[in-house]
Amino acid sequence: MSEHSGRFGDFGGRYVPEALVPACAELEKAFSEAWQAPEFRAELDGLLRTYAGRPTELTECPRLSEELGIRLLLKREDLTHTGSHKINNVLGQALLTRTMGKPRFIAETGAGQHGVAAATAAARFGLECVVYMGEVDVERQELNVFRMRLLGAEVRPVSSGSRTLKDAINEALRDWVASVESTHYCIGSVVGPHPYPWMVRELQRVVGDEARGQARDLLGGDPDVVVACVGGGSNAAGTFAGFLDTDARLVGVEAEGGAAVGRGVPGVVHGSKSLLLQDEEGQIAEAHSISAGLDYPGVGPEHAHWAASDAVRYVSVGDDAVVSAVRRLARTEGILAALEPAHALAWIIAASGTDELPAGSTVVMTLSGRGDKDVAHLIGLE
Amino acid sequence: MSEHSGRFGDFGGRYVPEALVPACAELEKAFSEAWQAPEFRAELDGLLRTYAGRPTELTECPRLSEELGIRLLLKREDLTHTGSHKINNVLGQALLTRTMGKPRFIAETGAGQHGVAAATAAARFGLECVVYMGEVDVERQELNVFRMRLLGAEVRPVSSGSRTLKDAINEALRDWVASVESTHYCIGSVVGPHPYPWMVRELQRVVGDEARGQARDLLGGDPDVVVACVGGGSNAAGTFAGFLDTDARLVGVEAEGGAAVGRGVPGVVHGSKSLLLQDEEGQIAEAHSISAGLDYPGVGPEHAHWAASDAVRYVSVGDDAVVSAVRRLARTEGILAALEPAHALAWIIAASGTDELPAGSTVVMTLSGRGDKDVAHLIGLE
Amino acid sequence: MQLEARLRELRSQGRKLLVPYVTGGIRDDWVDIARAMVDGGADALEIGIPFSDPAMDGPTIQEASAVALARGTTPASVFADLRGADLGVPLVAMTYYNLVFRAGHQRFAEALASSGICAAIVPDLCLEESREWEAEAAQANIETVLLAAPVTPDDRMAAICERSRGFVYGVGLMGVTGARPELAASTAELATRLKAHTDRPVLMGFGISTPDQAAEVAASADGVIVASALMRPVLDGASSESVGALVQQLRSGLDQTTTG
Amino acid sequence: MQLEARLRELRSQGRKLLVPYVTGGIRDDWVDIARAMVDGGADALEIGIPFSDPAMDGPTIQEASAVALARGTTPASVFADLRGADLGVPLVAMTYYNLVFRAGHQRFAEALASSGICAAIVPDLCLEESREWEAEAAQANIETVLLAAPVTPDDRMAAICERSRGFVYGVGLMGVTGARPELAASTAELATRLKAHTDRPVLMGFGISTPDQAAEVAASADGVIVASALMRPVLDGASSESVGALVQQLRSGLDQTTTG
Ligand SMILES: Cc1ncc(COP(=O)(O)O)c(C=O)c1O
Ligand SMILES: Cc1ncc(COP(=O)(O)O)c(C=O)c1O
Repeated sequence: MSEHSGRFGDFGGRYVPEALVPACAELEKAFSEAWQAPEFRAELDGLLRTYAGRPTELTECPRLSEELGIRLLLKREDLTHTGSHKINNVLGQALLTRTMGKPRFIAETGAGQHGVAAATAAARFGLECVVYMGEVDVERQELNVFRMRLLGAEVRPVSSGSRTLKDAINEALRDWVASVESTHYCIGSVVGPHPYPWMVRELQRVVGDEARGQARDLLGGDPDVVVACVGGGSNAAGTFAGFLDTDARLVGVEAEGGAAVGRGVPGVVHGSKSLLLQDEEGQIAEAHSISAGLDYPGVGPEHAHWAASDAVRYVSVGDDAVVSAVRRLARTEGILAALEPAHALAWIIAASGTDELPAGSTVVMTLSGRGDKDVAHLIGLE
Repeated sequence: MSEHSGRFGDFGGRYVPEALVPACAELEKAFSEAWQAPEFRAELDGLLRTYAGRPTELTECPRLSEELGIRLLLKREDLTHTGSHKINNVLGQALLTRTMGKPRFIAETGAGQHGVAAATAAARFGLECVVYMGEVDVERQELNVFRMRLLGAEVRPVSSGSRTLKDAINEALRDWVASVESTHYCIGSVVGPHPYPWMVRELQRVVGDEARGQARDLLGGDPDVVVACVGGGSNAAGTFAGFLDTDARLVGVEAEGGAAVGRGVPGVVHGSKSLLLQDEEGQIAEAHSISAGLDYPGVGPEHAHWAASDAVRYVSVGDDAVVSAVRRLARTEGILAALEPAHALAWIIAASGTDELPAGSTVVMTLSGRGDKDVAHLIGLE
Repeated sequence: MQLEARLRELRSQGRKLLVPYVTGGIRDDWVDIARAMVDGGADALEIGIPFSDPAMDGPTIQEASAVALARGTTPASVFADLRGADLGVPLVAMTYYNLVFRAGHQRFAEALASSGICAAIVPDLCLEESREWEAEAAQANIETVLLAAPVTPDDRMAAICERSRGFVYGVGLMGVTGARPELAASTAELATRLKAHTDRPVLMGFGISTPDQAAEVAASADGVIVASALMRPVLDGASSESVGALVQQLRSGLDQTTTG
Repeated sequence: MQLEARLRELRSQGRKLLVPYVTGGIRDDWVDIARAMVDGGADALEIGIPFSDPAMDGPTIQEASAVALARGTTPASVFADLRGADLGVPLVAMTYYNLVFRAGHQRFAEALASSGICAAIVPDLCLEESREWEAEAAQANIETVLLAAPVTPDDRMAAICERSRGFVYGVGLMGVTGARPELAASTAELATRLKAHTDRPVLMGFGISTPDQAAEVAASADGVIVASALMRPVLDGASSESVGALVQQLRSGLDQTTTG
C-alpha cells in the first residue's frame, strides 16, 4: 500500500486550520510508514487476534434465510472485544499513537461503541483518554457511558448544536487544536481530514478481507450481494474494500434521517469534502435516526466517490423497519444486533424477493456490532 | 466418553421426585448417545465455531502482569456470543432438546447470562423459552432481562425465598415437573440431578481443552496455576477438566458470601448431594454476593468431590476486592470483566507475590464473561 | 400405632381414607388444628416439617413453610409440639431430604418415632436414592411412604409398590402441590394403575381440594390426601374449628363413595 | 476600499491596528454595534457569517453563531444588512468553508464584494485547499487572509505570508477562539516569527481580550483582532455604545504602544 493522495475522486481532502496541518501530516507519515512495515502489521495482527478476537465468524442464518428465501451470512463484528468493528480501528490508531510518542488519546462517539473501543485501547496502552459524546447520545447509550468510565476514560458530554455525533466531532476537534502536540485524535470512522478516511478504511479492511475468504469457503465463490450500514461509513468501507474487485453487488444502507449519500449534496465539514445534509446556504442539517451511530449528516468521502462512480449502491431505511429487524433477527437466530447494522438487515428484509434481492441470492451482511447498548432503548419503545 | 454413574465420590446422585425420574433418565440416555456420536459432536462443534465464536482467545495481560509480577493469561469466554461461557452449555442442551423432540426450553438464571444464552439457543432452534429469575437479580441485572425479552423469551420473576438463583432453580423445577413431557429444563451449571453435573461439565470442557492447547503454544508447557470462579461451578469445571491431568495447580474461587465449598457442609438440594450453606437443621442458607451468578448457597457435586480429594484448592474473596479487581483489569488492560470472574482475578491479585502465587508464576484464568451486565450496578456503587 | 396396619384395617371396614395435611408450626395453635382435623374425620395426618426450599410445592405450601420457618419452627420444635399431643391417629411426617440427611438418617428416624410419628414421606428421594433411608427408618419403626407419578413406568411402579410402606402415595398430576379448580384426568388413571399393581392402600394427593373431588378420586383409590385446600384458610386466619369443619365436609364427600 | 492597502497605510503612520469582530446577525442592531466599533477606533472590522458547526470557535463565538442562526441569519441577510451601511473601514468576512463552497466560490466572492466586503478569512481552508478560492476571490477583488499557527513550520509560514492578502492572521495560541485570563506565550513568539517572514501587516488573534493584552501583543505585531471579549457582552445584552467603549479602551491600550 503506497501513500494516498487524500482524494477520492472529487471528495476527501484536508480542510483543517493551519494549527492541525502538522499533526495531520505527522499522522499521514506515521501511518504510511507503519502500514508498509511488517513489524507494525504483525503487532496489529497479533492484537486483533489474541486481544480483539479476530477473525470473527461468518455465521449462517438458517431460520431467517428460509423465511426470506435467500442465503444470509453475517460477518460477526459483534463478537469482537467491546462488541463492534470499532475495535479494529482503535487498536491501529493506538499503536500509531505510541509510535508518535503521544500520551493522550481523544475520541468522539455517537453510539458509544467507538468511545468504548477508544477507552479500551487507551487502557491497554496506558494512554490518557477523553471521549466527547453528544448529550442526546449520553442519554440513549447510557450503558456505554458507564463502560467508558469504568475503563478509566473521561466522558465529556457535548451540549452544543444537535448534541449528537457531529457536535461531538466539533468538540473533539476543539480539544485537538488545543492539545495537538500531546494528543492523538482517534477518529472513529472514515471521515475527517486526510489521512483519516484512508487510514480508517485500511484499518477496517480486515472485515472485508476476512469475509471474502470465509464466503469463498462457504459458498465456493463470491456472494451475490454485500450489504453494510453506513453512518460515517467505516464498517461499510472496510467491508466493501474486500469485495470491490469481485462481481458482488455492494449496497450501503443509510438511516433515512441521516442519508448523506441519498439526500445530501457536496459540502465540507469535519475536514473533508463529501456528501452532506445541509440547507441551501450550507448550514449543516441535523440528522435524525434512532441509532446514535448513524445519526450523522455526513458520510466518508470515499462513499461519496463510490456513489458518484456507481461502485456501490446506497439506499436508506426508516426507524420502524430497523426496530423490527432487530426483533426479527433476535427471535429467529438468537442474535441481538445493534441498531446500526439492523439498518442493513432491514433493507435485506424489505428487498428479499424483489428484483433487488431475488430469491436464492447469497448475501453477506456486516453485523457491525451487538445490541446490548440499545436494548434499554428498545424496551422503552414497547 | 462412556456413561457416567452420576456419582462424584460421595457426591452427586439424582434426588428428584418420581415425576422427574423418567425425564432425567431420558436426558441421560440422549446425552450419553449424543456425546459418543460423531455427527452430534460435529454439529455442536460447528455451532460453537461459526455461531458462538469459538475458539476463544487466550489473551496476555502485559500491563497487569507486570504490576503483579506474574504472567497472566485470560481465557476469553467474554468474547463468545452472548458474552459468557454459558453459551457452550446451552447450545449442547438445545441440540439435545431437538433430539428429544421437545418444543419448550426452560431455564433458571442468576446473573442473567445463562438466561440470555438459553433464550438465544431457544431462538436459534425455534423453541419456546421461559426463564426464571429471582426478583433481586431481575433488578440488578436489568440489561439481561431486556435481552432475554428481545430474544423472545418470557422472563418470570421469582419472589419466593431469597429471590435469587436458588429460588429461581426451585421455580424452574416446579415448572418442569408440570411440563416435563414437552419441556427440557436447561440447567445452567454443573448442579442438579444426574446427568446434569456430568453433562454440563462435558459441554463446558471445551474451555479447558482449548486453554490447555493455547497455553502450551504460548508457554511451551502447562501453566503453574489455573484459576476460575465457582458459583454452581460450570466454568471452573469445564476449565479444570482440561488441566486435571497436568501438573497445574487448580484454584476455584468462591464468593465469600456463597462459599459452599469453603464453609458449607454436605447436603442435598436441587437434585444432588454436595456441599451446601445451611443451618444446623438443614435449612438452606441465603448466599450473599455482589455477583448474581455466584449468589448461590450450593456448588456442583464434582467440586465437592475435588475439594474432598484435594484435586482443586478452593478459596474465597469478598465483594470489595471483586469490585476493585473489575476496575483494575478495565484500567490496565481495557477488559471489562463480569463480577463473577472478577472473583478469580481478585484472588490472583491478592495472592500474587505470596507463597500461593510466587513472582514469575504463569497463571491461566478463565474470564467467564463480560461485565456489560454489571456496569450500571458498579457505577451505582461509586 | 402402625400406619399401614391401621389404613388396611379401616379400608377393610369399607371406609375411604382421608389424610389431611398440616404444616408443623404454621401457627401457634397448629396442634389444635391437627386435632380439629382428627375430630373432623381424618384417618391419619400428614405433618409437614417445613423446609426452606420446597421445590415440589406450589404457592400455598411454600407460603405455609415460609410462615412456619419465620416463626422459628424447626424439626425439633415440631417434634416437641407433637410429643404427648396424642392425636389418636397415625402421623406421617412429610419433609424434604436435606432435613433428614443433615440430622442423619438414624437420628431423624428416632426423633420421628419418639414424637409419635410412625411414617415419613420424602418426596425428593426417588427410588434409587431412598433405599438407605428406608432401611434405617424401618429400624426405628418408621414406615417410608413412596410416591408414584403419572409418568412412572410400570416396572418402576411395581418396585415402588413393593417397597413402599404405610401406603402408596399417588401423585395425581404432573405438577406441584396446590388446589386446582378441576381434577386432573391423570389422577384417576394413576389410581387405577396403582390399584392394579398393589394391595397396599393407595392414597392420591396433589390437586384434590373439594369434597366432590375427593369423592371422585376415592372411586378409584383407597383415599385422598388434602393439603393446600386446608392450609390456604389456615394462612388466611381460619379458626381450627372451621378447618375441622372443612375436613368434615371432605369426610362426608368420601363417605358417599364408600362401597359396602 | 482595499484592506491591505489601508492597513499598510495606517501602519506607516505608526498606528497599531485594531480589528474587532462582530457576528453578523447576532442582534437586530448588529450593524449599529459594528458602527460603534468603528467609532471606538477600529481600523477594519471582521464580520462573522455564522455557521452551524464552528469547530474552531470557543463557547462565546459558538453561542454568538447559534444565536444569530436562531434569529434567521443567513449569508444573504448579513450581506443585505451591510449593503449601503457604509461603515467607513474595510470589512473582512470570516466564515467556514462550507458556506463558501455551497454558494460557489465565484458567487460567494461576488456577494461579498457587492455588500462592501473586501476580504475574507476562511479558517478551515489550509494552504493546500485554499488556492482555488483565493484565485476566484481575487477575481472579485476579495483579498484572502491566510492564517498561521504556532506549530506552522518555517517553510509553510513563508508560503502563507507570500500568498496571504490583506494581512497575515497569526493564530496566537493552540486552541479555539475565546477570551483567556493570561496571554499565551506563543502569541508573541508567533508574531515575532511572522514579522521576520513578511512585510505584510501581521495581526494576531485568539485569546486577546484586554487593553493590556492588546498592548502587549502589539509590541511584536502590527495589531490585534478581538472577538470573544466583545461578543460576550453583546450576548449579555450590552448596548452598542458600551461595546464601542470597550473598543475604545482597546484602542487606547494599543495607542500606548505606538512607536513613532
Ligand atoms: C455497531 C455500529 N455500527 C455502525 C456504526 C456506524 O459507523 P460506521 O458507519 O463508521 O461503521 C456504529 C457507530 O457508532 C456502530 O456502533
Ligand atoms: C460470567 C459468569 N461467570 C460465572 C458464573 C457462575 O456460574 P458457574 O460457576 O456455573 O460458572 C456465571 C453465572 O451466571 C456467569 O454469568
